[in-house]
Amino acid sequence: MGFFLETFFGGLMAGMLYSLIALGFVLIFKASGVFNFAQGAMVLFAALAMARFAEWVPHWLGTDSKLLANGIAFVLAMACMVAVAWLIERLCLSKLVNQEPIALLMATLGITYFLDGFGQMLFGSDIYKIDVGLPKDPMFLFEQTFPGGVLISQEDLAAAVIAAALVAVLALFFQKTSTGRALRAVADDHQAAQSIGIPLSRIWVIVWSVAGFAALVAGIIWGSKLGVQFSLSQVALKALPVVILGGLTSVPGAIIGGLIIGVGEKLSEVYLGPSLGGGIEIWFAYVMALLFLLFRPQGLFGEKIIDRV
Amino acid sequence: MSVHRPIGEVILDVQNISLRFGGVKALTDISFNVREHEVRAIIGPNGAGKSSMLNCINGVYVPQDGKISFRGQTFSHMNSRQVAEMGVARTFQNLALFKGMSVVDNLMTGRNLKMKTNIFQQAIRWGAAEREETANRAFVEHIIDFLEIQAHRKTPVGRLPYGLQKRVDLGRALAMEPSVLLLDEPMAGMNVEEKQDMCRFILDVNDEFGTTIVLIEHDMGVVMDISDRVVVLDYGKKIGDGTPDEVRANPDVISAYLGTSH
Amino acid sequence: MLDHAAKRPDAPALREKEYGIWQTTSWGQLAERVRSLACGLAAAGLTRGQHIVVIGDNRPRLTAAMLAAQALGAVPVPLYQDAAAAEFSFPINNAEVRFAIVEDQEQVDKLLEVREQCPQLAHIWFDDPRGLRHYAEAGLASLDTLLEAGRLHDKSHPTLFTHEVALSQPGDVAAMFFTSGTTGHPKGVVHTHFSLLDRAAAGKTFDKLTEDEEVLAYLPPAWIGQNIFSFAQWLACGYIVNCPESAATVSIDMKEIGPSYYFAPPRIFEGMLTTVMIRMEDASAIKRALFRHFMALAKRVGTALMDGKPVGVIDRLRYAIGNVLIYGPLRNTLGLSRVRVAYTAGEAIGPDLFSFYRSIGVNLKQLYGSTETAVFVCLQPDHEAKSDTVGVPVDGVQLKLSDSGELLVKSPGLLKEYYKNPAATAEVLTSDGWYHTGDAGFLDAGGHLKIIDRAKDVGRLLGGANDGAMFAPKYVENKLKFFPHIKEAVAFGDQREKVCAFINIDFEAVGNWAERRNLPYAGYTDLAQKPEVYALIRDCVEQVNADLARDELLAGSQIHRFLVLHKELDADDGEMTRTRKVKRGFINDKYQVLVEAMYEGRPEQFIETAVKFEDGRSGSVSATLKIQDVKTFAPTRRAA
Amino acid sequence: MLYRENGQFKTSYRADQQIFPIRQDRVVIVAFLALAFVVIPGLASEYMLRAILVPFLILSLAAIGLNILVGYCGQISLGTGAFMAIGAYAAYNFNVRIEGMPLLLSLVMGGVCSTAVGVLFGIPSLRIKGLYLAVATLAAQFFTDWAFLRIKWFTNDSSSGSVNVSGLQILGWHIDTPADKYLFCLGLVCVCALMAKNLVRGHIGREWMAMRDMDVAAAVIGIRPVYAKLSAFAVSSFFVGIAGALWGFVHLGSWEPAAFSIDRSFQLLFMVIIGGLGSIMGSFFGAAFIIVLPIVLDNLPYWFGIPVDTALASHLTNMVFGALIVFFLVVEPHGLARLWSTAKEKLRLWPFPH
Repeated sequence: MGFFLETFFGGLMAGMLYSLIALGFVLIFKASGVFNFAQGAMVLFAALAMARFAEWVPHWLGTDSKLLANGIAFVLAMACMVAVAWLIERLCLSKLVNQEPIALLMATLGITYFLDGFGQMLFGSDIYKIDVGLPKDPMFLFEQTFPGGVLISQEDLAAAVIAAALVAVLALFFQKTSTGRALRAVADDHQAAQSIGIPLSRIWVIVWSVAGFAALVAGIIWGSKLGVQFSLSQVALKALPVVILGGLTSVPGAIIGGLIIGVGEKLSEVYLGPSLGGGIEIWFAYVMALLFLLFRPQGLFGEKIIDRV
Repeated sequence: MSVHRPIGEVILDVQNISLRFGGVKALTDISFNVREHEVRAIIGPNGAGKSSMLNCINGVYVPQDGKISFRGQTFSHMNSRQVAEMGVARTFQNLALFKGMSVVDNLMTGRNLKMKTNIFQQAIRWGAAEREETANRAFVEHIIDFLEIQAHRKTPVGRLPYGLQKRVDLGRALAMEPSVLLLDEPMAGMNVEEKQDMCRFILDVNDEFGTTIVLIEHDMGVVMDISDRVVVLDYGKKIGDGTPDEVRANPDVISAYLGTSH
Repeated sequence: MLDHAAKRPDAPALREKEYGIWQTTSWGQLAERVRSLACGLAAAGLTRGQHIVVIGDNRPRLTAAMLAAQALGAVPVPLYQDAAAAEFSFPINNAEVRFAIVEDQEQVDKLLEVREQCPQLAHIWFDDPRGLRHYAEAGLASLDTLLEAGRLHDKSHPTLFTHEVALSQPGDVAAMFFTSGTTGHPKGVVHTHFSLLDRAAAGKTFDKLTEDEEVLAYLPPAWIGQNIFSFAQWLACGYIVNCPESAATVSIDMKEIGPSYYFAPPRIFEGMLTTVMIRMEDASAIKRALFRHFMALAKRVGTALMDGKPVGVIDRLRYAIGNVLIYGPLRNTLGLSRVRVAYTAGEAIGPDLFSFYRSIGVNLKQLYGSTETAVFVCLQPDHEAKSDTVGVPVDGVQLKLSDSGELLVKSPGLLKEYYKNPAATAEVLTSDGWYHTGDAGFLDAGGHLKIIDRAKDVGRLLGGANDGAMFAPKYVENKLKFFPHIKEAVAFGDQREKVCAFINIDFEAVGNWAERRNLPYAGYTDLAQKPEVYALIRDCVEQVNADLARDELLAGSQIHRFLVLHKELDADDGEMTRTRKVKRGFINDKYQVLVEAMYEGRPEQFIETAVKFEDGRSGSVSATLKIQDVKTFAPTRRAA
Repeated sequence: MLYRENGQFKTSYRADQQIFPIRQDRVVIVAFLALAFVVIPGLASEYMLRAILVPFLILSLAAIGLNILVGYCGQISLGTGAFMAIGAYAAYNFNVRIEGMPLLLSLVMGGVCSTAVGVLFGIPSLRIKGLYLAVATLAAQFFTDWAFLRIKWFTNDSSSGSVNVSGLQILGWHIDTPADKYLFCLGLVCVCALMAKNLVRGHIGREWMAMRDMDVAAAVIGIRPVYAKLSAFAVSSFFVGIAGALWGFVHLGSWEPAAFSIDRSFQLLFMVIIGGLGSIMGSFFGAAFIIVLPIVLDNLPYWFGIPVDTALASHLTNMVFGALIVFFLVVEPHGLARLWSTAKEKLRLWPFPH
């Protein structure tokens, strides 16, 4: 039982991170109808930036305060992400308005390649570590409920908390701020939004920046767990099933989807894995999502599409 | 019309069709029938549910209640393929042509039901497949000739002016050699001249091939001229049915049309 | 025809583009069809000497019908398919026609319209049944039924066809053509088998035509020219006649077929050139530069090559390059790549227009002839084509000039008579067999005939600066019409002190020109009166004047004032003949006010004119037309 | 400019419907084939054949397959690599498990197996549209990656997990020199390409395009979405499968699942985009472009004598790829094929612009 719970919680933690990345997808898809394949690349890019700036800042400023270094690095990294967002809007999205979604998807594939190359060229392609001082040592819960209790990595927990916080923040941002409302308007109907004078291009820059922010946070967390390296961009591939499971257009969908996938993955790995020869988590999430889609093509929370003639 | 057509017995019979999208009632309890060889019009203001009606008939939408019987067989809902096989063809209000293809190819798609060779024969494209292609091409060419679009045969439909695209749309339907032809606002957005041409074509079709025609239009004038019987819809309900003159006299119809600036 | 069928039954005789491909009829099939048709007609009561009208575009089955009629010794009378119904009634009555074979619903409708006036018109057969299903009129049937009847009749009377064919003599009447007379009723020109075939043969030998020539038949078959080229000569040579799919696709079909033997009146060539010029104007700068450069070269070299004059090696080389870059592609897009011999006739052709085609390597030549002479009177031999002459007499033709300077012709191809019109016949046909062409002209040193104008049109200026100077309106008009922006022109000046002209802008060309200068206009009338357009036209006119000034004979004909007409001159309004020749007299009367205004030197003049629209309705156009003066030039002696 | 179309009139539909209706085109294509079959094997260097031409041919075939699915039927797939893998491993298994299995047959069987799986993974396309489908196809990719890595049976229990075939021969023709390999691939690719062309210009092809352009209308004129889509998946994966088998057998000789990773899928997708969606010819262009470009980019510095370390070079290549994809999508969504055809049009109309 304890073991089950352990894996379960482990799953939740991982799921939180998936949701974090999935969030990036959903935001962008809602606002610009683009299925942003480049989210993973953005995570990598952000993480690289973060890691390297954290390294360089001390040399530049001669300070050795880790907090300061991380702080500045974070700001700089965020700046990079905004720049990226801006460039993407300028050079790509604005040119592809009203193209069919597939074309946009492919465009983001292009962006993925570009960012991968560009990021590694700027920041190097070795393995770097990010240390934002997340607590590393494990902790035990429910020791009284059953023997041995449940072992949980504090890092994961912290990550989960941060993720949750971020989600909350975003939710607020969407509900309360005027920009947020504008975003929702755009998401509902481009033309209409434009007609009431919402500047699409600005909105898109913002959305991509926000997505960049999500990517940065995700990047930091993953980075501090596994170290920053190219494989990080593959993490995004993990988040795809989350998105389709949750529904491309729904923030809560992303969260719940993330958790489901996270948990499902871990459990399957532990309980089915051995019998199937292990390593099944690469595809399990996808097959789950796929099977799910067969019954609900628009995902958990996605809207149904009625085509008119 | 000067030309007299032998109007036959009922071929298509729509019984108490109701259609809802979620809460929205598109059609409520619509019934009417279509006789062989006649030109039957469905008119009504915008959003009266005219197109939805057609979509129910050829299986794009599935009505919640009601039956449709065609040549005696009765269906609770139609399946597009069956409908096509039973010889019902249809054109679309806002052109649904295959933009990526040439005029000829668009018409050829209309022949797909007639083309039987399997995928392997086509891959080799020798003998049967070739012969089939040629035979159907010949048929399609007759339609091209009929619609007088020879000059545009090989142009991608996307490049044609609207009026001609409408013709191609009609052509694609004709390529199916339909016994019943559903026309969804065939004259929408056309200038007077184009409308006249279209009318001529519609009557010629009905006349040369004896095709039964069901057409939707909100241009009253045209409809009254060319159709034998008219159904009037408003807000998803049937408010009139009969010969053009009867309909013209019908108070509900008048009010409905005055109500909606037509 | 029959011996073609006998010799090479499988060789293609006719091709028609229908249903997207060129449906071919071999001589064998043709013979078969003609036989059935003939028998059918016979069964229907068509007998030797009777007339039968054929109305429609060039369609194989109509051609076959004409042959069938001739086989029976009957006389086919082709009429213009674009004529209004009313215009049919005279010829039909005049020739007591009882039978008609027509193309489609349109023609049937017209005939039915005039049926009251022509009660004797008993049978009408149509080629294309579309839309005719519900016509219940008596005597109306489709060609297929006729063919069917024919086959049956043939079975019952197997010898009839051969017998009838054997009966006909060269001297028998082959066909009758109604001349679109510029005045009064059209006259039926009667031609015998001999006259037509002899001329056809003459033309054949003259240009060494073979049975492999490809010909595109796209002009009204009722016009003698088309008839000779796609009927008489077709029979004489046995080459292949191709019928385009529809009026809209002629240029496409022309490009596909690439005729090797081509005949067209100047306006067709003019139209082609205009479109070339327009399309070039949209081309990129480089292309335009290339085009200009090589056209200049062609003007120098190409024409010389055509005329077989010696040309330097370098020039030959450069011309070859030009041929790859410009001339070849040009010929290709115009559908003239394969042309061996091309003729133009009907009216004088603009010199630049003429040399344009020759310079890009199209062997364009002129011929002289008319309905009455079965076309071939004079032909230009290869290498000897000049724009201002019409060539040397074909063998069998004698020419002489009457003292009034009118040209007289004696040739085997002369008409037999004007049908039921001995007066008219006597007028043109002298007892000793000379035909009055009514053209003024003379033979130049090289023995080439040079036509100046219609004899009756050639006038003299009266009073003013150059009193008594010769004035050849057509000559001036043609010069004007060469400019792509000018569609028609009418020059006045006979018995007046100076020359003035009406101009008809070419709507397509000028409209295009206006759009590229984004100059907004509301329609033809509006565009015509734009000051910019006037400026444009004035340049053209002044160039013409400069040109005329160089010719001491015609220096007096320089244009002093002009106006741009507010409507296009149109055959439907009787301003032109069906062959689009301007009826100067008629226009003079119709637009009296304008003419006066021009001579009285008013700056502008209001006018309202009635017009007939395509669909037969009629309305009126009115406008206030500006009149402008043009710079003229002192006569300059041409360096000898 | 070089076209002379006068007198090229068609007297039968057969003539009108041939692949190259214009005589000049036919001449060019024949000349080109002659060059490819006769001249190149003689002249091209070993490296040229091995490292450029053979991969080019094989990937062209794969691209054709993908193009049928994406370009003609409008069903996006990100799992092409998977189907190549299936083709390769299936062919391998037929080859090693069945004694004296003829090479061609095992290749074709590779294609057939991949077809079967393709149809299986195509089923979702009946319910799922567009982006959802795109992601769904990734399932295929990851599943096969895993399967061929973990399930020993597929790799014939080879210890290293990598498999290898050798001693290719058909009817006594030993395919070992690069030239042989090249000719073999060329032949096979030409045949497949012709078949593909025939399909897309036949009525099945029209059904695919109809589904792509306007699926509701397609259904109304009696096209069955199930049949149209699944047949597209089937045909597509068949060609992809054969390509995969060739890739393994002829090009690599010995390989492991990594050879058919998701990157391969993307690479093919790029070929199709850059080459031109909905064009067989374009598939060749795209393949050529994507294969030649990195080689050029790698060598460019050396030609200019600028030393660049390989890592940087690969990053650069990535960037250029990415940029190009976006560039093409923005500037010419129909890819090289469209550029080609417009150029051709211009030549036909020369000297006129339109």
